[in-house]
Amino acid sequence: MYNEKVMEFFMNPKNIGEIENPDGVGEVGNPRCGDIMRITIKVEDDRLVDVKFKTFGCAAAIATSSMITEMAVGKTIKEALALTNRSVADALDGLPPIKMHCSNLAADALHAAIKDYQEKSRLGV
Amino acid sequence: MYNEKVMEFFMNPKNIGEIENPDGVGEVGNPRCGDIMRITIKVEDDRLVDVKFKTFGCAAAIATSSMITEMAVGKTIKEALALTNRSVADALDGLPPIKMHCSNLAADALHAAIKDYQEKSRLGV
Amino acid sequence: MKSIYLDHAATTPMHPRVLEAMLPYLQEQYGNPSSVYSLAREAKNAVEDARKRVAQFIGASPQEIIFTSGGTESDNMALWGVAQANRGRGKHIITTSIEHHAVLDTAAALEKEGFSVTYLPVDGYGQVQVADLKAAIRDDTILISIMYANNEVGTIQPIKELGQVARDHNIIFHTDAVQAAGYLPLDVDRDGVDLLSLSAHKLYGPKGVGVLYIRRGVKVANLLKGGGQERGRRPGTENVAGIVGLGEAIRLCQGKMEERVERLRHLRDLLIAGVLAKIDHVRLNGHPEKRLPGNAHFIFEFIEGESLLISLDLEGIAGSSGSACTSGSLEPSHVLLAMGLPHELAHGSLRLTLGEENTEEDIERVLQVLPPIVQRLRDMSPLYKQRAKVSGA
Amino acid sequence: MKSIYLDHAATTPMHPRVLEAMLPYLQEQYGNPSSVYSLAREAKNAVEDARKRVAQFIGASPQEIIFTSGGTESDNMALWGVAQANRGRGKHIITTSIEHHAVLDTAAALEKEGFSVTYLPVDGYGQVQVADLKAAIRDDTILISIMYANNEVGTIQPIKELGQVARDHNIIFHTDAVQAAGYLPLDVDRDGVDLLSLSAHKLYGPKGVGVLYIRRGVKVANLLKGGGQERGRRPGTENVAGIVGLGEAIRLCQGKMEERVERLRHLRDLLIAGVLAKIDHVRLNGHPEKRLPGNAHFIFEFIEGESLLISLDLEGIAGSSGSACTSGSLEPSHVLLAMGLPHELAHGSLRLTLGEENTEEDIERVLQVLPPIVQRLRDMSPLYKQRAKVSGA
Ligand SMILES: Cc1ncc(COP(=O)(O)O)c(C=O)c1O
Ligand SMILES: Cc1ncc(COP(=O)(O)O)c(C=O)c1O
Repeated sequence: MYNEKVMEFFMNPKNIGEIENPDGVGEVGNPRCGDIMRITIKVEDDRLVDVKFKTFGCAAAIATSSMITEMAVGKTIKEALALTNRSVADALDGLPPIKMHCSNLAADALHAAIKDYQEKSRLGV
Repeated sequence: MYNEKVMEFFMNPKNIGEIENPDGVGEVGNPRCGDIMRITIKVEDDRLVDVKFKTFGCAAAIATSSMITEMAVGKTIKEALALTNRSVADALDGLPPIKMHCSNLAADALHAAIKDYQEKSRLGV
Repeated sequence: MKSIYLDHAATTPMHPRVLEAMLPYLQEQYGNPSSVYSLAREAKNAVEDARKRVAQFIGASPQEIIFTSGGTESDNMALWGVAQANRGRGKHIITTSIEHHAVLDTAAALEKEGFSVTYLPVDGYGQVQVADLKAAIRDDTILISIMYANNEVGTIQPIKELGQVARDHNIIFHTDAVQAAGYLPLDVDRDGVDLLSLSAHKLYGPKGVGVLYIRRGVKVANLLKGGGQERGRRPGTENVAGIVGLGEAIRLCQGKMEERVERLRHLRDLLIAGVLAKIDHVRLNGHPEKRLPGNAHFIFEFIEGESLLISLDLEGIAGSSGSACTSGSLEPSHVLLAMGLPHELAHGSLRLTLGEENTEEDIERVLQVLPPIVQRLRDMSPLYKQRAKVSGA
Repeated sequence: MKSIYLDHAATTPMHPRVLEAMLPYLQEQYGNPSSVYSLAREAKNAVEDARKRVAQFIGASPQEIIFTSGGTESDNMALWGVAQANRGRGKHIITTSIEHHAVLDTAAALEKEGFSVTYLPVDGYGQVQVADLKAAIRDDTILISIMYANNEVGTIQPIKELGQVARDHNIIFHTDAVQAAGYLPLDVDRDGVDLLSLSAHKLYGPKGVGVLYIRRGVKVANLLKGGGQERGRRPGTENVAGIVGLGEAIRLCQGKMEERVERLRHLRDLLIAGVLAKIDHVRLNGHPEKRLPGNAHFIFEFIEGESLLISLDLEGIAGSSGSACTSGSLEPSHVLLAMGLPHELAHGSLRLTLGEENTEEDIERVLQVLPPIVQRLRDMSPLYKQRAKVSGA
């Protein structure tokens, strides 16, 4: 069902966990649909210096979560915002069609975390 | 499909042919239905002394024709009229259900021959 | 690594003797049973022997047995065929909310054709209440279809009582016995069953062969139209080898049913007890006693079923997160939802269904492998800490 | 006595390599293709490989191939499914009077549901006229279904021309290629075919497996309802071994099609020439050239087909008196009647259909055995002398 790269990221995901006192938190999905992703980020000088995830979901959801954290770390906010769900799937050499829409939310979660960070900064929290 | 007795009567039928100058001729069936039996009889002292058949039809039709000729020979007219399609089938140890109605006409053919004989006698032909 | 197959509710390995019985019909005995020559006769006899065997297995007579292409076709023919042939008498059908999709989707198609369908609810264990059935019956009810045992959670229905209600009201009663067959004694007269579906590949027979039992006198329209095979009720050249395999599979599982069931039940109870002891935040679904002897069905809170399955597969253990045919989809099981489970829990199910080849060692292995997998996935889950804290507090 | 099988149009022996290809899926590769674990994946891959092979065989793409339980189900699904899904566009269907019962009986069922069906006539050779098709088309025609080659008399239809007419009028075109497959090159694009039926057991594959090709974009309602197998178009656990067998059978017959066809044609021509030379009052039915390479179909005047068949069987020769499924019945063939034969002649038919195992010796043997049998039956026939005299006069 899944290709080797997806399986690798599912079995050995990087950046699991939650950053303590994160600069931004993004959570997407909902348990009714079978997928929840929670991404926490640390930002320094407009750059993502740490990105962690927690995911309730299928292998695709876990692999994409892990992949986005790897892709995002070190990127500027602007670069990170340019990451899409599609680019995550591509980086994993593709996902089964049925998983493309439903479990491929990692970029959304990252963007939500960035948005949260931006809101907080704007409010000067 | 057919039992051994039917097959025996189909493969080695007795009394095939047509009696020359018969005392009675009976023909039943019709080629549209796939079965025609023609029975010719010779009668002496109210007794069937010779019975022959010709049949266009399936193995059951041929076997029943042959059987009725064997059953009828030597019988009085009255005894012969008591023979039924059912008794022919029984004498053959049974026929496949689908053949019971359609190909089991031998007694009818015999009765038709007897009737022909009786008509002729009555008319003094 | 030895692989351990725990998905017998999805399909079973074929018994070697089933294959042996089939082989002649995949080789020299290739006759078309409808032909008249000797070769055909042997094929025909083989089909008729299988028919007798199936009839005897469920207490029917051979003329009441029709061979189909599987449980799905049998279920379709039962519902659609009864509906079409009896629509003059009424257009109401009763079934349950936990049927296999072969029944549910046929019922839905009939709704589009103007039939009205009542889907009976089930309790938390997945059981239909006799009182609910009684209450649902209307003057225009023509068919009741209730499965014998559920394919996901394994719950067994009180078929005899339900059948009695149908009989009291003179309503045609169909039961999908695809999962029950081979584990529970079937007797169409005792159970008041008018139509019954079976599928060979669930009982160590071949895939692509099924049975529909139709009680003599019950009107059922043909689903497929064509040649005169199966006494004019199911056209198409007979799958002779498959039918022979089905007959042999039934012969085999009839042989020592009690012994087999007892052994499975023992293994299953070991598995259930072990899982409940070793893992917390886990629940067993389905009825604690009235369940299929090989069925264990769990919910592991905070994690999702597919990732659990794939992790198990990497350890050589084959299980299911519900019915085989829904595991390609992302919908949570309609059975679990009907039993009242919230969506988030319904996503975390694991069905392990045992069979003939499984041993105590297999169970031990599962009990070793499963807890760390669950833990690993929970450690990744955003739901785990929050909830665990709450429930652990 | 060596037995000689001459009923390949009814069913074929399985090629040993087909069985070989199937065996793993009747043994250790028993996974349910819809599951997620490795075992299932191998089953799934095997099914997909077969699908690709079938697609390539008829010039389609794999997503357009659906596996069914046989030619009958494929034909039913084609007609019923197109009718249901396109009834909004019209309710007129065109087919022919010589189709297999799987088509004719489905058409008849649709007539009861309010569809109107035109049954095209055929000429004395069993061919449909393109002009007749054109004349039958109406504004509300939604489907044309014409078989590629006839199962009784072997006549091949001008499918490409007929398909072109359908295409010109933008009408969905189905062809039952159950008998043609393996003998005639199939190409759905060249032939303008939108749906095409196949059956494995007619081409040295297993019984109980078929194919329906559905061109992308053509709307066809599901015949069976249930699980999501076959991309949601044909539910039911896949008959994996059967599907693999079908794939292998297609691979084999694709290999050296021309050579095989040439050999069959040679044997068939020997048989036909011999019969016509050795027996009088006999006629060959079907088209003299546009006929299936293995098909020889005769009428022996004055005798009836079944008694001929049974006599041949006693000599170890298996033939047919028409289609296999009507030989249990007493009706004369609808195909022969449609070709204009009178009832009495239609009863006297003998179909001998050749296949891979047949040899020149087989033909010689038939040519030895058949004349005395015909003579014996004619000597018993009340029609023989009369007619023979007439025609001999
Ligand atoms: C309860 C039940 N009914 C029907 C079916 C369908 O049977 P099949 O896969 O043989 O079509 C299944 C299995 O898939 C089942 O578990
Ligand atoms: C032309 C034709 N169509 C359809 C069928 C039906 O195929 P099956 O027997 O596989 O259902 C047959 C053979 O019986 C056939 O010859």
